[in-house]
Amino acid sequence: MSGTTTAVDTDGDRAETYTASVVGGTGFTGGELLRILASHPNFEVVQATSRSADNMTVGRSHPNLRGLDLRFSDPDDLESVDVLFSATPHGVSMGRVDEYFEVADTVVDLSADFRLPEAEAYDEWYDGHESPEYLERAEYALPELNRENLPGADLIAGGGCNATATILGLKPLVDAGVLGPETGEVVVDVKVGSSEGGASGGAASSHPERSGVVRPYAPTGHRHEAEIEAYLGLSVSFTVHAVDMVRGASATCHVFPDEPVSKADLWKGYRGAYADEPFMRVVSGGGGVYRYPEPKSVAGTNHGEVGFELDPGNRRVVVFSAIDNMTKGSAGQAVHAANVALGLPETAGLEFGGLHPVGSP
Amino acid sequence: MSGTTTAVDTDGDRAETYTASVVGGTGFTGGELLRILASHPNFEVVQATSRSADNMTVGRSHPNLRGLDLRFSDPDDLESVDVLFSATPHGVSMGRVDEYFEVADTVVDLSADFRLPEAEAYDEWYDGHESPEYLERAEYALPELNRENLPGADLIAGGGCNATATILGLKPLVDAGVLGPETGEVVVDVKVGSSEGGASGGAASSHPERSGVVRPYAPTGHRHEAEIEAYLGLSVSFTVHAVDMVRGASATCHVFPDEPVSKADLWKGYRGAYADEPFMRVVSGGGGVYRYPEPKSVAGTNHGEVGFELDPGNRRVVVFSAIDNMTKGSAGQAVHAANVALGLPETAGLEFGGLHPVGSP
Amino acid sequence: MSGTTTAVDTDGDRAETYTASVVGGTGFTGGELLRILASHPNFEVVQATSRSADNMTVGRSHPNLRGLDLRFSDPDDLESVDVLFSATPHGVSMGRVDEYFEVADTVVDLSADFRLPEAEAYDEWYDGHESPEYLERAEYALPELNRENLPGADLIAGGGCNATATILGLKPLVDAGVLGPETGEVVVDVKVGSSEGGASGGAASSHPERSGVVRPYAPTGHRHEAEIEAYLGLSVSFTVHAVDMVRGASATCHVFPDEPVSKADLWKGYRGAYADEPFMRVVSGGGGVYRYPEPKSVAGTNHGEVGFELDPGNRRVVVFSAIDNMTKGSAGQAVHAANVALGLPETAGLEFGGLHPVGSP
Amino acid sequence: MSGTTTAVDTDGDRAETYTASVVGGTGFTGGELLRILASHPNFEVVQATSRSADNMTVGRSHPNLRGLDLRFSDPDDLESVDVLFSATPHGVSMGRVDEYFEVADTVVDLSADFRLPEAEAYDEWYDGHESPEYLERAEYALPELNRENLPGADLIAGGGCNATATILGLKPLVDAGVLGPETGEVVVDVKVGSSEGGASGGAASSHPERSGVVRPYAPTGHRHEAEIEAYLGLSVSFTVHAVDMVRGASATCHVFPDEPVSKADLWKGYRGAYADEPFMRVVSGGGGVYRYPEPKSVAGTNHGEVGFELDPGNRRVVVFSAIDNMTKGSAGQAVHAANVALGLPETAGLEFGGLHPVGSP
Amino acid sequence: MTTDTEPVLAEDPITGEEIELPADVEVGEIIDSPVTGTELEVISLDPVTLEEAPELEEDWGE
Amino acid sequence: MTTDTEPVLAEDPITGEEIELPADVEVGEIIDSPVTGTELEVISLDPVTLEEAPELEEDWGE
Ligand SMILES: NC(=O)c1ccc[n+]([C@@H]2O[C@H](COP(=O)([O-])OP(=O)(O)OC[C@H]3O[C@@H](n4cnc5c(N)ncnc54)[C@H](OP(=O)(O)O)[C@@H]3O)[C@@H](O)[C@H]2O)c1
Ligand SMILES: NC(=O)c1ccc[n+]([C@@H]2O[C@H](COP(=O)([O-])OP(=O)(O)OC[C@H]3O[C@@H](n4cnc5c(N)ncnc54)[C@H](OP(=O)(O)O)[C@@H]3O)[C@@H](O)[C@H]2O)c1
Ligand SMILES: NC(=O)c1ccc[n+]([C@@H]2O[C@H](COP(=O)([O-])OP(=O)(O)OC[C@H]3O[C@@H](n4cnc5c(N)ncnc54)[C@H](OP(=O)(O)O)[C@@H]3O)[C@@H](O)[C@H]2O)c1
Ligand SMILES: NC(=O)c1ccc[n+]([C@@H]2O[C@H](COP(=O)([O-])OP(=O)(O)OC[C@H]3O[C@@H](n4cnc5c(N)ncnc54)[C@H](OP(=O)(O)O)[C@@H]3O)[C@@H](O)[C@H]2O)c1
Ligand SMILES: [Zn+2]
Ligand SMILES: [Zn+2]
Repeated sequence: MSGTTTAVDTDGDRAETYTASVVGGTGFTGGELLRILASHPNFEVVQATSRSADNMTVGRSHPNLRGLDLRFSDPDDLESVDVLFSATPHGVSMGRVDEYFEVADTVVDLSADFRLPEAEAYDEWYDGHESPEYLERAEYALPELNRENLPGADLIAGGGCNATATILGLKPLVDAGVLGPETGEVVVDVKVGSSEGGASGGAASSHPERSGVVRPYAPTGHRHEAEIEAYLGLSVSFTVHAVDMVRGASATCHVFPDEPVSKADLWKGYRGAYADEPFMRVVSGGGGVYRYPEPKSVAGTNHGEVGFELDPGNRRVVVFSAIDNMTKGSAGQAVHAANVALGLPETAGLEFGGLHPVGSP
Repeated sequence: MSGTTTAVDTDGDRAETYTASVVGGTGFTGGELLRILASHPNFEVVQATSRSADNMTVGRSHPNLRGLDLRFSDPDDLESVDVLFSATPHGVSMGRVDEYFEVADTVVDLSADFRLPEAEAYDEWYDGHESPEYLERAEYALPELNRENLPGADLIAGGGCNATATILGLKPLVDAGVLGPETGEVVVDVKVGSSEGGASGGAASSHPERSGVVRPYAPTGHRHEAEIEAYLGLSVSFTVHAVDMVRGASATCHVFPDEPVSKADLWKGYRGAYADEPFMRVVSGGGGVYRYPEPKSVAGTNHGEVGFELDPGNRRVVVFSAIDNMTKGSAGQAVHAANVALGLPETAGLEFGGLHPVGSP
Repeated sequence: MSGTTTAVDTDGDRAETYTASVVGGTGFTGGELLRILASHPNFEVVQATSRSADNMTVGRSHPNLRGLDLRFSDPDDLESVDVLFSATPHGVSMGRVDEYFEVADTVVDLSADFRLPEAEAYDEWYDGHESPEYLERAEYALPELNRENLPGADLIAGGGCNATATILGLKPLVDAGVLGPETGEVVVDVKVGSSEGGASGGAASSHPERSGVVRPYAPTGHRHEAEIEAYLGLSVSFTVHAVDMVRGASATCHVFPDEPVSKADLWKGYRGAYADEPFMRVVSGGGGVYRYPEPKSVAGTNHGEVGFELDPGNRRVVVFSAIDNMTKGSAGQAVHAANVALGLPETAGLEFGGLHPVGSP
Repeated sequence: MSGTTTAVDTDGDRAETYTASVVGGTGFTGGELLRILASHPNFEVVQATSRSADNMTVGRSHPNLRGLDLRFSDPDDLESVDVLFSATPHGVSMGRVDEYFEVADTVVDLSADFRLPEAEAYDEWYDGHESPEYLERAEYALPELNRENLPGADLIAGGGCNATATILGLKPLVDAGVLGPETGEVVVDVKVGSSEGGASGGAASSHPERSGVVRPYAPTGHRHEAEIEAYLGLSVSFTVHAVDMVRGASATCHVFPDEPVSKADLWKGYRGAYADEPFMRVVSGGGGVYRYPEPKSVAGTNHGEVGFELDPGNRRVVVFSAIDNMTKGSAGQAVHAANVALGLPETAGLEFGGLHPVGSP
Repeated sequence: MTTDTEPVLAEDPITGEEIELPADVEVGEIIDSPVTGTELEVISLDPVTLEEAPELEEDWGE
Repeated sequence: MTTDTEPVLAEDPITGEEIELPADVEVGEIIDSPVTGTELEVISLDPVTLEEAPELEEDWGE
């Protein structure tokens, strides 16, 4: 197993450098991982795998990585590294996890394979689990939810992007006791961009069919409900729509608290929850064009924005939560969790703050 | 007042022709009215007004109407016509309605000025009403809701686009007794295109700022709630988001019936409600790319699509409703209502069935 | 072979009705043909073929045709019709044309298979021709170019969309003698929408990769050069870019006449060329937002717009030409040509005038 | 005048830190300057001015800068700084340049006010010049063209975005002698995004009108021709189209060399020209989706991509050049030039490498 | 629409309505209901019996 | 950030937190809260008192 190397950085300081590889390097989240790791001060990329583009340059798949001197390798020829990131479709990692631990000390998986704590949940929501013995060992990646358990974790399970947006939006209400398993209906109406579908999209994701849509793509029964239930203890009414953007997931949560809450309460709860979080912002009202959370404001970044509004009668709290599914919703979250796990500065490699104006990010 | 003329159509038949003018002809819905009326077999356009483009050709504002030999006239110089369509911002028609009836037998107003039946509602949701005496006389335009009261009506109030989408989606549930004032929360989460803001948009509707958004633009307190309450008898939790399309309004309604319903019940209710409606389609599940209602499927047309899905536990009904805000949500609805009011074929002038593929319509 | 039926139209007149089928009915241009034919007063659709969706409803592929009571049939089970439209990829029709004439009196082919008059051109630009004996019999569909040869034609070859835009833009200059084979360089820089790639697009046409592009997709050597050369007698420097729209082809032609021309000359030439054309408009300068031809102005219609501007020194004429590739650039052009061939009113079935505003059409 | 401070960076090294302000901070390029400067290791932002948003937070205009603790100040209350960046509309800086030099050692202007070397050119292309005495002192910002004159320059004039794209594309041909003042026509056909119009856009840049366009917005007579002539010595035939993206400028240059060139010649010329340039990439052919330069590949970055293709007969060279107008085309170029002028590492503050996938950037 | 062979009739399994199917449907074929659009599997012929086809989620989803 | 004059302190009317405002704020001026982004009206100076500014809905909406 590869030992942790101690590198000398450009300023002459000594800093930890970890070697890392990415399984699923031609994919969208795999490409995003490579982008982040390649300019991360504490990681050195060793391999990126692909079956379909074996031996091709990484820049051929990801034009933003044309400067990277790296070619895809076969996923069956993994070299020893400190950290192995896997960004494959659901079901792949659960079959290869033993193998992964043979070559790596730490495994960070972006698929759903290790997200749910109970094997039964995989029977209910997926097609069962091949390696249930790893489920207890796995830590959910989202630091805003699970920071205390990440240091030293060696199997990290990246959250689902829609689940992440929802959890970030609702957690402060749960923590404040405004929302709990006994509260009435919680409706979560999600809007997502086309990158959520991955790089291998079919007919529905072709440009002529996918442009300009508001398309109910998961009307009910979306698997991310299971994650939300597992980590917030809430059963939510979940519906996902495809809209015309490439990056972004936006969750609008409609909550009906038992007790009336005030705007000041909400400000206090949300500010309190996220004051020390390096990537979270509360955006709610105000002037100008960008008054509530929206994916454009966080596109390309690891930031999450949350905000809220009250119905005139204070009967309903509407919570808005916006992330970039490729960063905070997957690759960025994964690196953030790895930073915490390895004791690195939390924001290392994730400093990019986004652009304005930006189109459909 | 202009008498109804009897014209000879191209085939040598005799058919009713009504003269019509459009106040607010440079606007988006005004342009759409002109488009529909110009190729309507029973209407002859007399005037289109504009203060800002007085004497300019209509085609200068609306490139699709370059073939129309018509120039804008001053809104203060209205000629006598059979039907006057008004497509001005809220507040204009209520101040000019006496004047309108001096030149026209029938007034069809697309603004909110005559939509609500009670003057008090204008105090609550708007800034009061200048001509409350007209409120009783006004008929709500939506034929699917109010067909029986339209024949002979002389003041017709076009519905709001978001309200129209919502009402079309929920009415079958109300009629079937699945949903009523006593039912629990009804969450209506709406996504709309940029044409809803009209032609005079400010900073937030500039292309760089508006492209690719999922932007909560009416988090709570949207005025269309008043219409829904007035016509469906339901108080709904209403939130509107701007998304990246130009035409289209899509309402996702989350309903929690007291009694369990089945998919067969829902099919029966929706099919029954809309079987005889010339413009309504039930689209729910099935194969291919377009499995639920979406604005792309109805873009440019006067059609509305509704569909539904049930949560696995049958606890929640999710209703999807999609219209084009410029047609079914305003100008098309207005002409449809005028057709009914005047005894013309309902679909006259509204036959266009839409395009595939179409981008952001 | 199916005899021409004589139908009685809704007004009690007698009018010709022709039976028609569409080979390639799941495709984009096939769907557009079905849309046009289904509401065409003189056509009755008999069959639409598909190998992949045999027996499925047409509305499953094309949501705008949900009202059409028609299922796809196998392309090997063609029934007798008056007119057979074929909208298959290049190479299919040349192999089946004998078969087509066994079931139909008139064949209208939208592919490139019969567009070029000389078999040698197929050797040079394509992979040769299987049925060169039909090339002389075929008539190029574009009425603005070839109207006089269409009446009675029984094999009609629809033009390429980029070639159509270019030919419509340059023909008036050729006719006016401003441009000829001896003139210097003619640069044609084309921008097209994603529907041009057809319904079966690969990775490059997925929404995440195709959104927001300005992508040189045919830098040089585009096959439509051959058509332009064949029908205008000009060798042009041709480059095609993919841009973010679904429908539309826009050709910008940069011409350097030997002799100086004036704006008045140009107006005279273009107005003269297209004054009697039911689908052509000259748009050049003026006020408002839409001052030159653009695809948005003609989206969904069979219209073409052309316009021009002169360099300050009158050295260069820039010609702009915009069409919808799905209508004027393919299916609309085909029906227009069929109308002429059969002696029907030219605009029959093609009256839709477009929308404003419209997004990415 | 503010003296250069010597700061201690986070690693304990000593590094230069320069104070800087931005005039026109609410604008698009002003916001981009603030974004870059705020995370630039050698700059400290002192002021950002606005007349319309005086005292408001910078994050209210630019949501990506919400973390920045800065409020707009009045442009009339400029404090002393090392470097003053001005991002105002054409005509403002030429009237205030004396004042600027009273508060700053170095002035970097992004407008056209100091771009052209000759006062006469301002009479011809603009409305004359108020401070022609500064024209000689000004250095054109583009390092790829003018690196040798930038060190120590105290008045730097940022290039026009379309001119920048064109110059970057054609310069290697000029240097290689393939292209010169005597060569025949050079057609430059440009496609740009909506951010090029700045934050104050009118009716034509509203989302409904601007979405999905291919709109000739500068058919002939574009002012950037003057810059290209001044810096490449070429008179080009220049046409600019607005297309549906927010960021990006793409120039397609059609060149007809007197002598035949080969692809190998072109590769040699372009690779040679840009081998040592930190921001330039040659992209020409190859596999995958991104085979030629396109704005998506460089969106958000200071990179420029150039590529080329030959007509079959080697008669024409087509050159493609793509930049982000907000970075390489304005703010990034300005900071790059300031880096060179001040002797800082060229890429400081400009390391962001872009995203994949990205929508309409 | 003219066809050589007459359409066959069947019962829509969701709404119970009578629907028309092409004459050449085969057992195992997936065909969409003209009433609901739902994909139906042909379970038997003579009479034609239909059943809701298992949904191919992955086919469509993101 | 260097400024000639020191920022003034005030209480955010929504959260009660202490916030910094530019030295030159005037009565009647609308200024956004650095905490919540809400637009606040300066009601009085010395000490600076703030109130939520009436929302200009039309300014933004569609
Ligand atoms: N996209 C998102 O927004 C998002 C957000 C959160 C989580 N996720 C999760 O992240 C994972 C990847 O998503 P994605 O969107 O990046 O998918 P993607 O674009 O489809 O990429 C999948 C990658 O996995 C590789 N791959 C597929 N099957 C494999 C196998 N059997 N063995 C090895 N490699 C295999 C593919 O490359 P080759 O075929 O070339 O080998 C490709 O590089 C999924 O589990 C997804 O649920 C995605
Ligand atoms: N857009 C939609 O989707 C939609 C849907 C349903 C209902 N509506 C309602 O329809 C109405 C029009 O909406 P729109 O989107 O078409 O708005 P718009 O594009 O802004 O057009 C407004 C029109 O009214 C004219 N106008 C403004 N003030 C006037 C006055 N005082 N007297 C006479 N004419 C005046 C304007 O032209 P000049 O300034 O040139 O005179 C313009 O032609 C609104 O009440 C809106 O709520 C709109
Ligand atoms: N798209 C445009 O803008 C445009 C413009 C001008 C001309 N054209 C030309 O029009 C033709 C069709 O283009 P498109 O864009 O509509 O393509 P498309 O969307 O890919 O459709 C092709 C159609 O042909 C069918 N098909 C394919 N191979 C076949 C075969 N061997 N036998 C029978 N049917 C076959 C396909 O359906 P099944 O696989 O289900 O049978 C499909 O319905 C092409 O030749 C194209 O060059 C297109
Ligand atoms: N956009 C591009 O892609 C691009 C590319 C290359 C070069 N440029 C050039 O860069 C300059 C700025 O372009 P932009 O797109 O950023 O424009 P913009 O978005 O319209 O911004 C202009 C800025 O200047 C301020 N301003 C206007 N008039 C002023 C005056 N008289 N005194 C002081 N401040 C004034 C405005 O703010 P207040 O009104 O609040 O003071 C605003 O902050 C222009 O000269 C443009 O030609 C732009
Ligand atoms: Zn798009
Ligand atoms: Zn767009």
